[in-house]
Amino acid sequence: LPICPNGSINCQVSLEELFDRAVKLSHYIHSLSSDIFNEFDERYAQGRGFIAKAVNGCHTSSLTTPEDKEQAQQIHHEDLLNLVLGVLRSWNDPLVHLASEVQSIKEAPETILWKAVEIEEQNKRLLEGMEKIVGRLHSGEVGNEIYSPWEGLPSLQLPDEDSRLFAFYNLLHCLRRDSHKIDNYLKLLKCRLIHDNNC
Amino acid sequence: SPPEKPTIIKCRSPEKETFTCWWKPGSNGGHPTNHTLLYSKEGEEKVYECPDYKTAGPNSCYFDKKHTSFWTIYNITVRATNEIGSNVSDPHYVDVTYIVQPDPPVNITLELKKSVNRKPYLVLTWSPPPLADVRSGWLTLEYELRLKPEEGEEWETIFVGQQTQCKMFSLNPGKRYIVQIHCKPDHHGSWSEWSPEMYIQIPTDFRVKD
Amino acid sequence: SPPEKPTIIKCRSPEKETFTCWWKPGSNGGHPTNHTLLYSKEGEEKVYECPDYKTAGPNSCYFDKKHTSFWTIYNITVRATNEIGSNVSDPHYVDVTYIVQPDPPVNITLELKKSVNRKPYLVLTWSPPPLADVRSGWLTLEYELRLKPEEGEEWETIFVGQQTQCKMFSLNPGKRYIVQIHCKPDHHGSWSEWSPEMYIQIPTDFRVKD
Repeated sequence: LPICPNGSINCQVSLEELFDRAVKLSHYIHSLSSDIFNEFDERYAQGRGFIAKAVNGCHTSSLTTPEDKEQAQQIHHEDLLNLVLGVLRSWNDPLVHLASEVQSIKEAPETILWKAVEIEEQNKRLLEGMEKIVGRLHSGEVGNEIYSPWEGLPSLQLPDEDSRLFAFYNLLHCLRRDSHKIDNYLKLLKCRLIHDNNC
Repeated sequence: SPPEKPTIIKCRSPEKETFTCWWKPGSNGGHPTNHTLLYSKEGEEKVYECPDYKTAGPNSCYFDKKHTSFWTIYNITVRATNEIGSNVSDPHYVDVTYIVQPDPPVNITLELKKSVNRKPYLVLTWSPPPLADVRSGWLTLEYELRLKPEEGEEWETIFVGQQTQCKMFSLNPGKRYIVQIHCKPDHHGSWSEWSPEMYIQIPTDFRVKD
Repeated sequence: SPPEKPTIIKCRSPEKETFTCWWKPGSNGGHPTNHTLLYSKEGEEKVYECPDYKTAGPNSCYFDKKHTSFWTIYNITVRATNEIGSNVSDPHYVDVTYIVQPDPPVNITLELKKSVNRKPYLVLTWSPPPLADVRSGWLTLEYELRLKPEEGEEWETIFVGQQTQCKMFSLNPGKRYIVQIHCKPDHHGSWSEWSPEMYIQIPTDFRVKD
């Protein structure tokens, strides 16, 4: 595929390519998020009953996101794209702190440390891509209104180890969940907008 | 005596749209016992009863699309009751996202072909299980195939990602191979059963040229 | 005279995270000449200068992670300037996804084995290049191997998809083979260099029993 044959004016990455890269990145971010959750769960959460406490503890639970195929297919693509943008933005701040605070966990394995940093970087990269996609699809200004603040930093620094570990567990549980939503919604949007629901 | 507490043994979603849970009753304490499945959903106080005890057979509860939500934790218990008293199972926490086990792939074809420079190879093609809606992108499946010479011991397994076809070059001339394929959702859930065994005879001239 | 216009000869990303461009200066018109690499991104008026002329050696510009975006097309030019005047190269358009050329695979092993029914075969295994291995979910690689008898003319090339091992059955007894492997990203980008040549002597009793 020649890049910008004879220097044409509107030489840009196609919408299909943008979606391909966004889906590949969201898939990768979710794989990392699953791995880091599983590693943390195996190493620090066994037998502490964290799952029962982690119910309804995500800072993004205020964002109404589709919970089944029908809802996801009925929502207009602009609204779903804005939701994805909103969830991604809501994770910028916690991921910055996760990458730094995770260093303080006792004997945290190198793989957890590296993944926390990698997820933070790739999440920013995906946000850049999503803003580009939304900019391409929406004629108007990219809406900034969807955002859910995170106030969890103090709980990652609690002196009591059990409480602090639960705070990490809950954050990683929510990251796994939200990154899976983003990956799933982007795959849906790609099939809808690029492949006319015929993936 | 009151019935023993039942045990929830498995929950499964075949296509990431509905799911079913099964339980194993304990002893009925010598009295006719009935079972009630109750569940609550993350972020809600309300407790619901199983919407459908029939569709999936005895000791089961079937949740149709309307009753199935993703990325949310179901807290499920089963209560056994007889005239003496009742007993409740341990709670079973389920996020349907993680219990998807698809049916095996279908329409598997095996075909021996010769490439441009007359090099023979085997082409396998297959389709996703009918129940799975991969077209909309709601469910994305990955595939893995395994093959071995008929009398061989060791399976050779090949992960092929999301493709629905695969070319095999390095096969043993003159051998009869068994081939099977299975699939799994792209992130969470478990592998389907293997597809039924298929056989292919590799001709003796299936040789790599000098 | 002013310097001749330089030519941008290549841009390459080894792991879809950073990239480097190289240029070839034209004649310097008899005067000391320096070069400036300038770039703009699709849809933006702003022009930036090369962030790092050092890391990748002379006549090069290295774009680290912070300066590498793969959501956009870069429009790159190089300007040569001496005391008489300056000259600008033709624009070079770069989409990072298309210039990914990984390093060759590593840790290649060749092993002669005997199958259950005493039939010998060759097993090759290898690992992805270290730079790509770290982010295996981000950069998916496909492999192709080639082999030929030492004194043979023609290479036999076999595409093995994403596997990192391969069984070779039909090799000729008594021959000494040369084997190499290279890899490429599963979508866009180009094949790596071939791995260094490896040799394997096929024993004379390596007969394919009928």
